[in-house]
Parts: sequence; structure tokens; C-alpha cells
Amino acid sequence: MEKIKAGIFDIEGLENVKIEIKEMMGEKMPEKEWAPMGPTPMPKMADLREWDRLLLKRYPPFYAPQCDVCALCTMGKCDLTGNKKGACGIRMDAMQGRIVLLACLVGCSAHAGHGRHMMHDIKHIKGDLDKIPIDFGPEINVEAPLTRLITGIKPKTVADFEPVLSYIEENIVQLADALHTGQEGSALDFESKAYQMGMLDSLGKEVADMIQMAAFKFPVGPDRPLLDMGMGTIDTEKAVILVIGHNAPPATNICDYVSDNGLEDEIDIAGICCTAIDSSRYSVKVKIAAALGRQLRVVRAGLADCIVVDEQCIRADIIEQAQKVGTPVICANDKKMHNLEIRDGDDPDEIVKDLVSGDVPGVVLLDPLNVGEVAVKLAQQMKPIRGKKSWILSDEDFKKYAESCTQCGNCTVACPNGIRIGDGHELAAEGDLSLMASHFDICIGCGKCEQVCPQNIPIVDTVIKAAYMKGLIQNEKGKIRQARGPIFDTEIRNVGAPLVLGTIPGIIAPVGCGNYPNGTHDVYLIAKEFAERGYIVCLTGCMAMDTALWKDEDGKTLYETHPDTFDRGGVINIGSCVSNAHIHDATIKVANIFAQRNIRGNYEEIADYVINRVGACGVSWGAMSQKAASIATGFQRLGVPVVVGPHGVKYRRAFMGRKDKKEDWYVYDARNGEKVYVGPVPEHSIIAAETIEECLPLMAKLCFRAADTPAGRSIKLTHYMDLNKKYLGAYPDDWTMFVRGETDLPMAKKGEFLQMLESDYGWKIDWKAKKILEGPTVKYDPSFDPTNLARLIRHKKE
Amino acid sequence: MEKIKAGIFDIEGLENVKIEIKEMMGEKMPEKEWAPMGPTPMPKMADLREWDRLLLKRYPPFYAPQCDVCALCTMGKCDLTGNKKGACGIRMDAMQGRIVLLACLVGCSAHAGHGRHMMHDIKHIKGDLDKIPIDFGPEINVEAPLTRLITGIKPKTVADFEPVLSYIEENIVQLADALHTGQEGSALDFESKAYQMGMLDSLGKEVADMIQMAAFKFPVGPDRPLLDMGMGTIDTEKAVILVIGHNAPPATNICDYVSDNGLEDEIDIAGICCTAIDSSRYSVKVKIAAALGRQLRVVRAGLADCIVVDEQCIRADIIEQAQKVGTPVICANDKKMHNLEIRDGDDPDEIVKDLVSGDVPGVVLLDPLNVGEVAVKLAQQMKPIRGKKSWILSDEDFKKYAESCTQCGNCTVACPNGIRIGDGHELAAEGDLSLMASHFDICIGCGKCEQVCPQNIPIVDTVIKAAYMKGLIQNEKGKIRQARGPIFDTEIRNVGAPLVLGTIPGIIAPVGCGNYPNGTHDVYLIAKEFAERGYIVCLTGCMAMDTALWKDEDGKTLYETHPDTFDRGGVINIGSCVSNAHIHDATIKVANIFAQRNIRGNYEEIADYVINRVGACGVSWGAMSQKAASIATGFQRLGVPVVVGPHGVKYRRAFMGRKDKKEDWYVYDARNGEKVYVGPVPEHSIIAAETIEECLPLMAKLCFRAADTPAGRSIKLTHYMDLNKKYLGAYPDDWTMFVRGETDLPMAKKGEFLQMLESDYGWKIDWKAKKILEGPTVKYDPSFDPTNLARLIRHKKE
Amino acid sequence: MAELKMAPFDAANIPGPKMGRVTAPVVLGKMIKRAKRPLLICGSEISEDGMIDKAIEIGKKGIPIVATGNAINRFMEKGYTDNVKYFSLHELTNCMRDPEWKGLDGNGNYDTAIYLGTLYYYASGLMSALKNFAPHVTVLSIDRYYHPNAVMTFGDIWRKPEEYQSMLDEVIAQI
Amino acid sequence: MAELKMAPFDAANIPGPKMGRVTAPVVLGKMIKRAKRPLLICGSEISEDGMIDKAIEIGKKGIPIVATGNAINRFMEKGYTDNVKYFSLHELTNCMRDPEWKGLDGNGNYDTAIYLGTLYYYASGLMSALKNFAPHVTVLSIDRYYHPNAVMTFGDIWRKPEEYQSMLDEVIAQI
Ligand code: SF4
Ligand code: SF4
Ligand code: SF4
Ligand code: SF4
Ligand code: SF4
Ligand code: SF4
Ligand code: SF4
Ligand code: SF4
Repeated sequence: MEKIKAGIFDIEGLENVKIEIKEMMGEKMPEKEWAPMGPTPMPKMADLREWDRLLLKRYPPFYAPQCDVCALCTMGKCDLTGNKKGACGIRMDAMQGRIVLLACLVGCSAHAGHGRHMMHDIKHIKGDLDKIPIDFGPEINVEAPLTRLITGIKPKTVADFEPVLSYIEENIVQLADALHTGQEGSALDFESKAYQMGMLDSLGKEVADMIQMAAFKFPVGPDRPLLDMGMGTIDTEKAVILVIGHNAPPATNICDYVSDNGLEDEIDIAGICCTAIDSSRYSVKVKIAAALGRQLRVVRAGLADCIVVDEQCIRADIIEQAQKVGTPVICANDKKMHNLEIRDGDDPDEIVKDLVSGDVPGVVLLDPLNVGEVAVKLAQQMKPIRGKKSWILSDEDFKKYAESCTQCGNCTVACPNGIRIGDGHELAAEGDLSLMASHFDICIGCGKCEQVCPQNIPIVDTVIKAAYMKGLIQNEKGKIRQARGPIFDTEIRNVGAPLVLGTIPGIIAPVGCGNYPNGTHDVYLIAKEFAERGYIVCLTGCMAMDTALWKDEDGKTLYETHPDTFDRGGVINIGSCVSNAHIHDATIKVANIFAQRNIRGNYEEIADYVINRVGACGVSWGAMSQKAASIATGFQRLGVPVVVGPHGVKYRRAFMGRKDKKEDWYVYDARNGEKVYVGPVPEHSIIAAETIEECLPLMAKLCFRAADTPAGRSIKLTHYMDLNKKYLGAYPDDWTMFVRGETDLPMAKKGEFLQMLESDYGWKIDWKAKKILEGPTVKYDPSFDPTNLARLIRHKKE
Repeated sequence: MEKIKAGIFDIEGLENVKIEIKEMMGEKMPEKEWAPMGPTPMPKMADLREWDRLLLKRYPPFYAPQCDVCALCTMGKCDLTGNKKGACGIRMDAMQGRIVLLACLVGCSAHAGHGRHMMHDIKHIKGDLDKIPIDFGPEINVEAPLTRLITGIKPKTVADFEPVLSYIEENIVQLADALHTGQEGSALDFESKAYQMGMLDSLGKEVADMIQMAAFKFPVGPDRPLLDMGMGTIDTEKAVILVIGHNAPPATNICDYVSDNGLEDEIDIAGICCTAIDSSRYSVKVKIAAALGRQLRVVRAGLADCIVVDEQCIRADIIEQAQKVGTPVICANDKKMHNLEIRDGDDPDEIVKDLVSGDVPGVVLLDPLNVGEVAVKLAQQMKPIRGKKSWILSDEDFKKYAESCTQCGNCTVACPNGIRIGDGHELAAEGDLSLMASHFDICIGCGKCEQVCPQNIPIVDTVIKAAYMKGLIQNEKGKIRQARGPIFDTEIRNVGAPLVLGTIPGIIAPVGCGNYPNGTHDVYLIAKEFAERGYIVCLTGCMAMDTALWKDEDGKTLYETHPDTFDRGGVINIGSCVSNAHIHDATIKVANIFAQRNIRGNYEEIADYVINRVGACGVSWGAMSQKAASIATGFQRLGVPVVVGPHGVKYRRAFMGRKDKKEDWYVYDARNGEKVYVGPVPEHSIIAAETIEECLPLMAKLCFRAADTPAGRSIKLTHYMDLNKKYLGAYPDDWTMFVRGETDLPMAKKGEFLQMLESDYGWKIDWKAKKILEGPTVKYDPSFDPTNLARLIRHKKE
Repeated sequence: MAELKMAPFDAANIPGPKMGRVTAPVVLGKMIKRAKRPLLICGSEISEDGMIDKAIEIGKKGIPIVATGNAINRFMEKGYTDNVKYFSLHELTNCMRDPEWKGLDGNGNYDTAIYLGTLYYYASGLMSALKNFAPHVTVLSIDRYYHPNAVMTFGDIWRKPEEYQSMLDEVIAQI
Repeated sequence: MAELKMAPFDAANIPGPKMGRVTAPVVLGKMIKRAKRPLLICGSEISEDGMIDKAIEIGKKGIPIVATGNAINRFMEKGYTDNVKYFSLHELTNCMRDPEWKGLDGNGNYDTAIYLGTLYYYASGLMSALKNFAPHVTVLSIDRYYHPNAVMTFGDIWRKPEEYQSMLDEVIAQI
């Protein structure tokens, strides 16, 4: 009899019946054995706890409470100041772990929920899910590394991701259960659960991106075209539809409607946040207007004739804000309905009429197939109505407002970045707009300032005006690559050796949100600095977008000057937030393709491989959302360190190592089980940097790995030393901790460094041979095989 | 060809394969048509929104923020005072809705997560889930009303609940997604989502209880035996195992081990919270030591030789507290592992050795089948060791502590109930223990006081001592009925008419936690007052347990003096927290069995039936947990009002009606679509009462329904008037709003009431006929068929 | 250590940047006197520390009283029923947040709510509702406790009943 | 309206019942003087409002300085490098919560951390870590802002740079 495998099948003679092979009794699914099953397929919350505890021993949680009380149940409020206990017995430290788990829950649910939502949409739009193959071309055999790694499933069609989503959902709920009053009492166990949530988050992102790539046939791989990016690229000569959010299906329907009706000359589609990125993968006609930080400004500048929002990272007051500039809103997702009417059954023209007349400020359309027609007709009809008015403040109004400012400081204490708006207004009243305009980029456009201004100055508008007068808005035009999604297997094969040898010193992953302390320029600087040094720079989400806002002397963005190949010096728009799963995937594929490790259901071993060998470092410079918490925590469990900007302390928890505690930095040599001191590599798992000058050398440092070859270490060291000198004025204090011998020293500076080792650190140098005789605490052995997992020791030494 | 229906099947010749019919293309499952499918099987979050908006119009959310700032993302903290907006644009009101949704998320996840966890345990312990029938005997045909109502599924075996759990999990994650920064902006839509979560919560509870009932063969139906209840029933002559939490499987394993080894004379098993109730359904040998409020006191009184905790409502510092009295702890659930080692693979005797020696304070055992042996041997070995010491304070120590108290008040301001412990100590120092002992019942045993005492007085112990000296602990012995689970279909058939006619004036459901403002006596009083008046009193969880702590003059508890039949005057221990699904079920069954409404996938219609016709009122006098939030919200959506104690304002949201707004109280007459004013019935959906005197008449009032017959209304009115007079000294102000004509007046007091109507309210009375001529604003028509749903109107009037 | 001028009775009850001003009895008395539509709200602790008698004195000065929880019984025990009505505080607060509410006497909403003898955490939560959503109501507390969600409030004085009573007398003297 | 004696620079930064005492410069100066192991922490705003010069004056009195973020560059620009070291504030705080930490000089942890010129919200969060988990460290702020998570702190003075500078002088005079 034919071998049955998991999947969904039709039954002959029963046309309307599908069956799914769901469960095999007594053994694992006899799926065609593409790889032997590892120890932990579909791990539950306790299954990877030993790995977590290894991490937590080296990187114990550090907590910075934002609030000293708890009010999560009616026995409270409870004062936990000074690590006191609440009425349920929980201490402040465990409470912080609980809040971290909560943030990760919301973040992970956003990704997985979005994935599930799209799964339904795709079924609705494209039909049978098992007819949509997961096939990203000949360059990609390992199609879904996280899915393989975590669940043991090798997906063939979109339908194969259904059990993956069910696994995620079941386990999210298990973890949410643990948030209940009177559960976990240990901060460490809360963090282990947060790791689990972070891992589920990474998986959810992979599912979401894979299914949209497969269903909407997003292009994959390098050499993607350059697309328009920036507020200045919006063509207000056309009727402008602005799509905001994270769920592309409604936006794809708009694209379809425009092209089906040949309206390209009449309609401009601009996007903000991930919907922008993802719909520009569907149609290069979509312009990426801005990332999160510009959202309110794009709306309030009055650029859009119709706004379509879906889910996540959209202003909660979008209706109110859009109303200020006469823009109607379509809510295209059930997570965000703003007390508006659901109008899916209604005649599109009726809906448009109600919106154009201003009878209602917006409507809900839950079927993505209903959005295109309404949005387009609406924008077309709104354009002439709205176009009559300029939405930028008049010179007189601007002057009047600037002059009415009393420099009271209310706005400044409300502002997340403490911007001195009063000073800006003071100068502006005197005719100097430069300070005011300079606030444009630092400002994250949150609008808190204007609601506390006793003079009722619409500060968002005065900042827009100043920026407009300085040409900042009109000229905010750049080029961004179309997002490319997953990394090719071939690319992995090619970079495997250079990554290990250090000719590529590391993978730098700027990901996530736009809550930057000091504007978008920092983001550009990170990408530039590392790309120019030959790191591979993989960007997603807001950071991918904001990087395109800055240009070199030739007027070119980094996307224009660097290729988007996964190779030395590449600057890659990987995609939206869900796409950053491909960065996890790249590290997993290094283990799988380059190092031939079996990844199936084998999470621990691969994370162990990554933390010891793959020099990757993430940065989320403006980490804002709960997704950033779960994303980062997913990276943590996989062994990829992350740096966040200073606002990142508000997540409350960091994982920092202690380089002064030698005992923390031993690993096994897998050859014989010996415990070997490897130095503090990578020194931290997640840490916030205060300024960009602190961030850059720190990231270089976090690319050190235990398995670095001397060639690799010397190049990494070069950049670490150099970035310190460049940004912090001097070589770092701790650099000798990373020197295992003279071969670790950068060739070009060997003499200088040896000199320093001798004179400043008292190491013994054989100057003839240019060899270090005495000094290093770390030994290097070329066949050293580092691991944290006792079970991977091959021949245990007696 | 044979008709295929949904379910799980074996395939001939493929022994290890099971298939599940999961999905039918193009039409609903052709499951044997036990009933036509209603409009909303497996509703998603937008599907019942119109119903929610009807409710929210009549009972708009009222918010009492506990905190004026938000710190849920790194753009914050944001000051929302005065309904300001945060950096994401959310206003204070929507933020409160968001927090309510968050609480409901945690509560709902606790129930569903527990259900799923048990599903795995049951499979592990009992084998194939599709071999375990859902069959609760001939008296129950409608076996799972919520499952039928919400999902459209009629479960035949435990396995049939798997898609139900998956549905719940998927939709919990969708709702959790909506918590992300920048999603919903409307408080009303957050509340609609909270309703959805509450509905999922009710369903999750039903699943959890049904599967444990089926798997562990819990007895069902009335006439259950009386069991021991109270701290005083613990037999410390034996080795005592204390089980705490909500997940019965590990406790059942202890019961099995004890009985398999004939150790009944050596081992006493006592339980706290729901594990107590549920394991006493498994074995009547299990004593119910206490509900939540006594937890810390049972532990600190040193009564247990071994503590086994599973999940939910357990002290987060259980290890630390148990250590104080030398009790080792077994953690039997992955949600609560306290940084202890998982020891499932180890030799039980080794584990016991490590625990007995004190080398470790506790262990984790995740396999319930491993718990019994370890717990029993541990308790046996600990008993002689621990027994050498008395864990109650000595007279000298007590005196010393009482004298050292400076009456500084630190304890009082830390105490959730503001208890004046200082006064108690002052009197106790003079030898009068009465005040101190009186604190024993008011105190919820949270322990916050003792950690802030500058004199380091172990206040929990001094209270225990005082109570002990007064005999309160030893004598805390009562009788509780074994929990009976679901209500019989026959019972529903019998009470249907009396409920509608009012000879049974209502169903009173005291459910939930022990955070009472004034001790357990209030709880007893509620049950007693309503049972004696002929209401049906259905209790679950902590309130079911605490009711058994008080006795009448004959030394009998209410469980002894009242039958546990679902009938007039019944006092029923329905079961644990998950069992309160059966209370929902009872109301649904009234619609289904008594009124012959189709319930399949027909939520709106049934909720509409319940709110207009079924005079039920819940009370959660000590609502503490996030589960209480989701439970109550589930009742709300189904149309059952709930009263909470004063701590309930800390949930932040209430749903109160406005009887002064006549326009809010119109419903359709389904016969012709006429809008009919029915008066404020039920007036509130959820409200907190300040004291028990306020609570009792309020509950009577909330049993009024639009469809009350004059007979029913007059009896309900009798109790409402009478309870007001009894507890608040006078007839209520608003009683005339409920009088639709003279037939609504209680027979016995008709004259008096007519007199009042004439003299105090100016109604016109025909004294000869004893008829009201003019006055009532509400009309009564015997064939009036109230509904809130336009689609149920049969013949629309022109 | 706290730089709160006054700590709340529930130590952890720190709601946010806007916290009640600790105010002298004379000033509170004048605020009450000046109110156009004041309402004295007496809660379930009204019979403690002699508060009931003070409440009756205030009532006798013409300020209408709402007795919440079980407080109405205490007034009846004292034989004072002139301008006292029972009402649930939760429901009352729900009504008060609506500027259009007609009040207990049908003459409109109140502009000033004065709290006395309430259950602390319960009253505090409901004051918070008014603070955040009812700008048209001024919340004053003359209770024994510091109430951060009131606009003006006594400081914590529950441990000194005599002092507290003379503070109430000072308030009453102004009305 | 707030009965906070001092509102934080981030208006919403109200952590709980324990909030820093607004303290006179003289007292803060004395606290620093009295400290056995003080550490001056200078952050990325150190070059504003003349703070850098004051920091150097303090350094010259023998108090070791940690320059966080990019502050080290400002010290180098001023040619002052004697007892200034670069360190990440996040990492430093992580070390300081461990009583056994050896300090930057190997002589042990610090008993007093003094903040100057820091990024407000970042420093505030990290002060909270010490407040809650490092009872062995006294947190003092002589920054321009009211810092609720310090034990003692200046009030908000960022809008009056001259006044602020003379306050710093008063502190320095005591050391
Ligand atoms: S969850 Fe614990 S700490 Fe929080 S309010 Fe409840 S009892 Fe207090
Ligand atoms: S709040 Fe308004 S008036 Fe005050 S400084 Fe800011 S802009 Fe000027
Ligand atoms: S909109 Fe800009 S200036 Fe205003 S508070 Fe937000 S970040 Fe600050
Ligand atoms: S990067 Fe952050 S802010 Fe930007 S779209 Fe993604 S989650 Fe939202
Ligand atoms: S979620 Fe909104 S209100 Fe809360 S901190 Fe973030 S921006 Fe502020
Ligand atoms: S805190 Fe301690 S010393 Fe102070 S009143 Fe309470 S028991 Fe007495
Ligand atoms: S243990 Fe009892 S007395 Fe102590 S704070 Fe808790 S409730 Fe109050
Ligand atoms: S009633 Fe509440 S406290 Fe009691 S066991 Fe259930 S959830 Fe826990």
C-alpha cells in the first residue's frame, strides 16, 4: 500500500471532503525522511529550558523597572520597590520577567496572528492552500529553516504551515497562562518562557513571510530593482492612497484594481511601515513613503486622499488625525475597527458616497477583495475636494503660533526625546527656522507635545512647516532596494568560509522600529560603517526604510552604492518585520549548509553552533514595539546578540555578560569534553547603547565568537579597535581579552599592538619572532570545537 | 457511499495512522445533522460585534483607572491623565479597554491552557482520546452546550474537543495581537474584543471540565456526598500532602498511589483551591482544606509534610514560604517551575532523598504519573522529621512579638484591606486576643504586612497564633457537597416553567476568588439569603468552598441543610472554576430544552434569550484573578449580570445601565417589530457593590427580566423590596420602575404597595378593583416576545 | 524617602503625575461653601471615628448627602434622614461622569463631590474615574486618608482620630 | 495640581511610592564628600550647560569619573583624562548591582553613584535598577532634572542654566 505522509488530501468520490493526516499513532510522522528527527521537535516550554539556563547563567537578566508597583490583580496595587513581594508572593525581579513575557506575548501574537490572518486571506483570495507550493526557486532548497529547526516539518505547500501555526498558537496560550497571578515565582523561569515566546515569534514571522511570498509570488533573491522612498516621492498630482500597517493583502488588492483598470497615471499608492515594504514586493509601483517615525507627519501634511490601515504600528488616533486634514480612512482588519461600521456587504459606490460626503470618517472592510475598488474610487473623488486646500500652515499662521509660544516647557517634558520645541519656536518667531527644522528628524512624530501646549499650538504642524520651508519634506527622496526575502543556499555556501575566516567580519542586522534617540542619521551611519568594512548588512522594517533617507556626496543612498547580495559589503533590504526571520534563517543555514549540521527538530545544537561560530549582531536602534521585544528575545535564544538604542532600557530587561567573571566564559571542547576558557565572546546578549558612538564599537565587539580563527579574529579585532578609536577616541580597555596569540593581531598594526601589550599590559613579547610569550588568558587551538552542550562531547576525557 | 462525518478515524491497513475529517469544501460539515447550523459557528472577533454593540449601547463601559500612565512600549511612559493620548495616539479610555482585554487574555489563556495541558495529560495517562466518550449519563443529552452554541460541534469523544481548543487558541492569539501598540483606538471595540475573549473563556472552561469529567469519570448530578472542608479537618496524625492549584491530574495520581498501596491510614490528602475540588471529585478521600484566602495560613501553620503545586492561584513565593516550615515542594506543571530541577527521569527514591535531606527545597515533576510515588514517600519521610517541631508560635514568642509592635501602621498601609494589625497587637500584648483573632477571617493571607514591619514581626504567624488560641483553626471544619458538575436536562425541564413564572425567582451564582473585603461570612450570607428565598444557588471555586466555613445554630452548613438539586432552594457545589461553565450551560439549556431554541452556532439569539428571559445573576464577591475578569466578561456577553465586591473596581471597567435614560431600555417585540419600553431590566451588566448590605438587594434586582410574567415579577419584586428593607432599612427608590400593573405587585402586600404608589408616586388607583389606572411607564402584554435582534422579528409592522 | 508630600493610605496607590493636593481644612471648607452643587458622599466607614456626627452637621447646613454601601443604616440609627439618600457609589459615579445627568433631585449634576467615611480603595478607584473622565466635577476628600485621586484632600490622619475630628470641625465652620 | 513636590522631566515618569528627595546642593555636596567610594557618572549631555567644566572640577577633587555614551570625547576635547574612563552605563549598572564587583580600579564596588549630564530616560531607568536591586549603592543626581529614581536629586532646573551652574558650584564647594 502507498506510503501516506502528512498533508491534506482529497478523497475520491467525495468531492467536498478533504482530509488531513494529522497524527500517527505510536511513532513520529513517517514523512519522507528528509533528515532524521532531532531531539526536540515542536518543543514545549520546558523542553529547551536547559539551553535557556546555560544562557541565563552567562547572561543573567538585568532589570530596570519602569514602575515600582503592580496592579495586575485586585489584591494590589502592590509596592514592589526594593525587590519586595506583592500580595501574590511575586518579587520585583520575577515581576519584571513577567512583564517581559507579557511584552513578548503581545509581540509574538502580532506576528503569528498576522500570519494566521493572512492564511485565511490567502485561502479566500487564492483558493486551496495545498495548491500553493512553497518553492522559492532552484537557489533555495532549505526553504524554511526555522520551521524545519523548530517543528521538524519540511513544508511543501502553504497548507503545511497550518500545523506550524497551530503549534505556535497552542504554545502562546500555554505561555500566556503562565502570566496569571500566582504562577511562576522565578525570574529565570519567566525568562526561559520569554525565550520560548521569542522562538515562537521567529517561527511565526517565517510562516507569515513564506506564505505571502508563496501566495503573492514575491520575487526572491538579490539584484532587486531600486524603488522610490521618502515623503518627497509622493506624487500629489495624482490621487494618493496611503496604506499603513503590516498586512499586505488589502494593499495588493488596491494594486490589482489600479492595474486592472489602467489607473497608474491617476493613482499614487504610498505606504508606511511593513505594508509599504510588502506591497512593494508585490508591485514596484508602490512607493515607500516612510517608516513609523514619519507616520503622523505624512498624515498631517495632508498628503493622502484616502488612508487604508490594517494592523499593528498604526496610530490609535488615526481617524481623528486623518479628519484634521479631511482624509477618510478604511480599516481593513478586525484588530483595528475604531468603532466604525463594517460595510463589506454594501455597494462600493454607496460606501464611497458616505465617505466623500463626510457622513462617516471611515469604514471597516474586512474582506481584502473589497478594499481596492473603494479605496481607489474614494481617493479619486476626494482628490478634487481635498486639493482645494493646502494642509501646510500658512506663513502667517506659522508666525502667529511661533510668537504665541511662551517657552513654558510643557511640550518638552511630554516629549519622549525631551526636544526643546520652545527654543525652536523662539528662534522661528525671529525668522530663523533652522532649529525648528532640525527637530523634524529627531522628532518621532508622536504628537504628545501638542496636546499639552497651553497655547494650543499645533506643534506637529509647526515642525512640518519649518521642515517644509527648508525643503526637507519635498526633498526627502531616496532609493531603496525592493525587498529580497530569503538568502540563497548558494550565497550561504559562498560566505560560509569567509565568515569563519573573518574576511567577512560578521553579519550586521539593523531591524525594527523608528523610536530613535537622535533621528534617522544614526541608522544610516550604522549600515554605512559596517558595509564599508565588509560586514554583510541585512536590514528589515523601519531601519531598512530609514537607511534610505540619507545620501552620500554623490546623492546616492547606500542601496545604490552597495549590492544587495548576501556577501561582503552587501546592504540588503531583507523585507518587512516578518522578513527578519530570514536573518535567523541565514545563521541556521550556515550551520546546515556550510557546516552540515542536521537542523531538524534540533534547536539547541544549532543555537549552540550560532553562538559559538556565527558572528552576527542585530541592532534595533529605535526598538519601540512589543514585537521588537519578542524579536530580540528570539535572537537571544538562537545565540545572536542584539544592541538596542537608549529607549531600549524601557523594555526593562537586558542580558549582559560579565567579562570580569572568568568562570562565566568556559565552554566544552567537543573533542574531549575539556572545559576551555574562551573569553567574553559574545560579551552580551542584549544591551542598550546610549549613543551611536557607543553603539558602533560595541556591535563590532559582539561579533567575536569562540570559534574565530586567528585570521577572523584579527580582522574583527581591527574593526573593534578602529571603531573605538574613531568614535570613542581611544582603543578600548578590554581588547587584550580577545587576543589569544600574536596571530590574532591585525597584520598592519602588529608592531604597535605588541608594543602596547608589553608596555601597558605587561605581556612578555619575543620581539625577534614577533611572538607573544606570556600574557593571553585565552588559548587558541586550531582544531578546538567549542560547544556548551555536554551531550555533543564526542570522547569524554577521563 | 457511506456518509462521512467529522471526527477522527482509523484507516484500514495503516495501523499507525489516524485521519481527521477537518474541512469540507464548499459547504458546512455534513456531520449528522443533529441541528441546522446557526449563523455564527466558530465566530471570529468581528462576527458577534453587532451583538456587542447592542450591549455596549445599553451598558457603556465605565472606567476607573488604577494608573494614569502607560509604559507598554518604549515611546512611553505616557501620561494619559484626563483622557489624554499617549505617543501612539491611544486615549485613556481605550487604554483601559486594552488593559481589560489583557486581563481577559490572561484569564482565558489560563483556562484554555489548562484544558490543553490536561488534554495532553489525559492522552498520556488514558490513551486514545477518541476512545473516551463524552457521555454523562441518560439525564444529559445536551452534553456540551457552550461547545454546541459557539462552535457548532457536538462532541462524542474527548478527541472532538481538539478542534474546539484549536479554535480557542487561534482566536486568543488574534485578540492578543490587537493588544499591540498602534492597534485599536476605540474603547468600545476593545470591549467587543474583551467580550470575545470572555466567550472563549467560557468555552475553554467547558472543554477543560468536560474532558476531565470524561477521562477521570467524575460523578455527575445531584445527591452528592458531603465531604470534609476546612483547615481543622486536616489530620496531622497522618503524613499530610497538600495539593494546591487547578490541574487535577497529578493529584489523581497521588490518590491512586495511596489507594493502590493501601496507605489511607497513613496519608492525608488535603487540597486548596480548584485542585482540591477537582481531586475530591476523583476521590472523596481528598479533603478540601481551604480556598485561596487561607493558602498562606495553611502553609505557614506548618500543616503539610509535602506540598504539590500545579498551576494558577498559588503563591509565587511558595518555595520560600514552605521552607519556613520545612515543607518540601513538588512543582507539577511547566507554568510554575521556580528555577528548580526537572527530575522526571530520576529514581523516585533519589528524588525523595534529595528533598528529605533539604539539599533542594523542591523539584519539578512534569509527568503527573511521577508525582504520586514521590509525594507519598516524601510526606511519609518528612512527617517524623517535621513533626518534632510545632509550627505555631509559642506563647512567649507571641507575647514578645505583640509587645514589640509600635503601632507604626506600616502593616496597615500595606494591607489590601487596611487591617489595623497594630491595634490587634496592642490588645494582644495586654492578653486580649479577640481583635487579633477576628482579623483571621478578614485577612486574605497575602503576607504584605510582615515584610514591611520594621520590628520584623511575622504577622502571618501572630494572626495564626491568635486564631489558634481561639480555636478558630482547629474548629474550622464544615461539610461541603462533592461537586456535581453539569445540570441535568431533566432538571432544566422541571425548572423552566417555575423560573419563568417566578416561583423560582432566579439563579444565583456565587463564583470565584477569595479577595473578600470582609471575610468569608458575606459569602455564606449570600448563599443563605437566596437559597432560603427559593433561588437556585450554584457555587463554584473559592466561593463554593468558603460557603462551607459557616454553620447554623445546629452546626450545619448550607450544604447540609439544602439539597444540591438544580431546583428551588438548591445549594449546589457545581465544581471548580472551570466548572462554572455549567452555569452558562444551564442558561443555554433553558433556551434549548425549555424554549426549544436551536443553539447550534447561534450565539446571538441565545444570549438575547438569556438577557431577556433567564433571571440569573452571578456574584464574585472576592474577584481577584484575571480569570475572574474573563469569566465575568463571558457572562456579560451571554446576558448574565454579575456583581463583584468592592475590590472589583480594580478591574477598572464596569458595565452599568442608566435607568434614568428611558431610550436605553427599548427592545423589539418579535411578533411585529414594535419597539417596546421594558424598563431597566437587567439594570446593570457588571457592577461592584461596596458592602454585603448593598450587594444582596442589588442581586435581587438584577434578576428582573423583560419577559417576566406578572407572577414572576411579583415574586422577584417581593424579594427586591424585602432585601432592601432588611439590609438598607427602606424600600428602594426605584421599585416603581418594575411595576407594570397591579398583577406585578406581591399579593401579600398589595394594599400597602398600592397605597405607596398613590401617595408617594401619584399613581391613580381604582381602590375598588384594586387596579392601577394610571402610572406605570412599562406596559405588560402576556404574549410580548422581547428581543434585541431585528432579524428575529417575525412580521415587520409597516 | 519618598518625595511625595504625602503617601496614600494604600502605600502602592500612586496613580501618576496628577495627585491630590494636601489641603488645610479651612480651604476645603471654603471650597465646599463656594460650590454651586455640592454633594457629600458618605461611605461604609461613616460610623467610625465620629464621622457620622460630622456628616449630619454638614447635612444640616444644607449639603445633600448620599449614603453608599450600608451607610444609610447608620444615618437611620442616628435618626437623621432629612437630606440623605441611599445610592450605590459605583452607579453614582457612572451618572456623575455624564454632564447631562439630572442629579438625585432632578436639578442637574453636581459640581463638587466631597468624600467622607468611604472604603479607601473603592472610593479611590471611583475618584480616579471622575479625575480622568469628568472634568466638570471637583473631587474633594475630607476622609481620614490621603486620597491621591482627589483634587484636594486631607493628609493621612487615620491614626489620630481626635485631631481628625477637629479638622472636620474646621471644615464645618466654613460652610 | 500634583502633590508631587517635584514633577519629573519626563512628565509621566512616576515610578511609585519611593521617589527621590529634592535636596539642596550643600547637602548633596556633603553626601558626596562623605562617600567612601563615590563615582561620578557623566553622560552624553555632559557638554551642555557648562556641565563638563563642573565635572572636571569634581574630578580634580579626586572623585573618579565614568564617561558614558560619547562623553569621553568631550573630556578629551577638554584635555582632561586624569581619572576619567569610558564605560557603558548599562554595563556599569549591571556590575554595580553586584556587591562583589571589583570596580573600575579593582578596589571594589562604589557606595555612591552621582549622575551628571545623562540622557534622562536612560539614566532614570538605570537608576531604577539600582534603587530596586542594589541597596548597597546610594544614587545621587546633580543633573538638570528631577530624578525620581535617585535617593536625592536636584529639582528640575533645566530651564535655568545659570542658576543650575551655581548650584553645581555649591556642590563642588562641599567636596
Ligand atoms: S499580581 Fe501580585 S503583585 Fe500584582 S497586584 Fe496582584 S498580588 Fe499584587
Ligand atoms: S508647550 Fe506650547 S507654549 Fe509651552 S514651550 Fe511648548 S510650544 Fe511653547
Ligand atoms: S511629536 Fe515630536 S516633538 Fe512632539 S512630543 Fe513627539 S517626539 Fe517630541
Ligand atoms: S519596525 Fe517596528 S515600528 Fe516599524 S513597522 Fe516593524 S514593528 Fe512597526
Ligand atoms: S503603548 Fe502608547 S500609551 Fe503606552 S507607552 Fe506606548 S506609546 Fe505610550
Ligand atoms: S508594621 Fe509591625 S510594628 Fe508597625 S504596626 Fe504593624 S505589626 Fe506593629
Ligand atoms: S496578610 Fe492579612 S493582615 Fe497582612 S497584609 Fe495581607 S491581608 Fe493584611
Ligand atoms: S476562585 Fe479565583 S482564587 Fe479561587 S481557585 Fe478559582 S481563580 Fe483561583
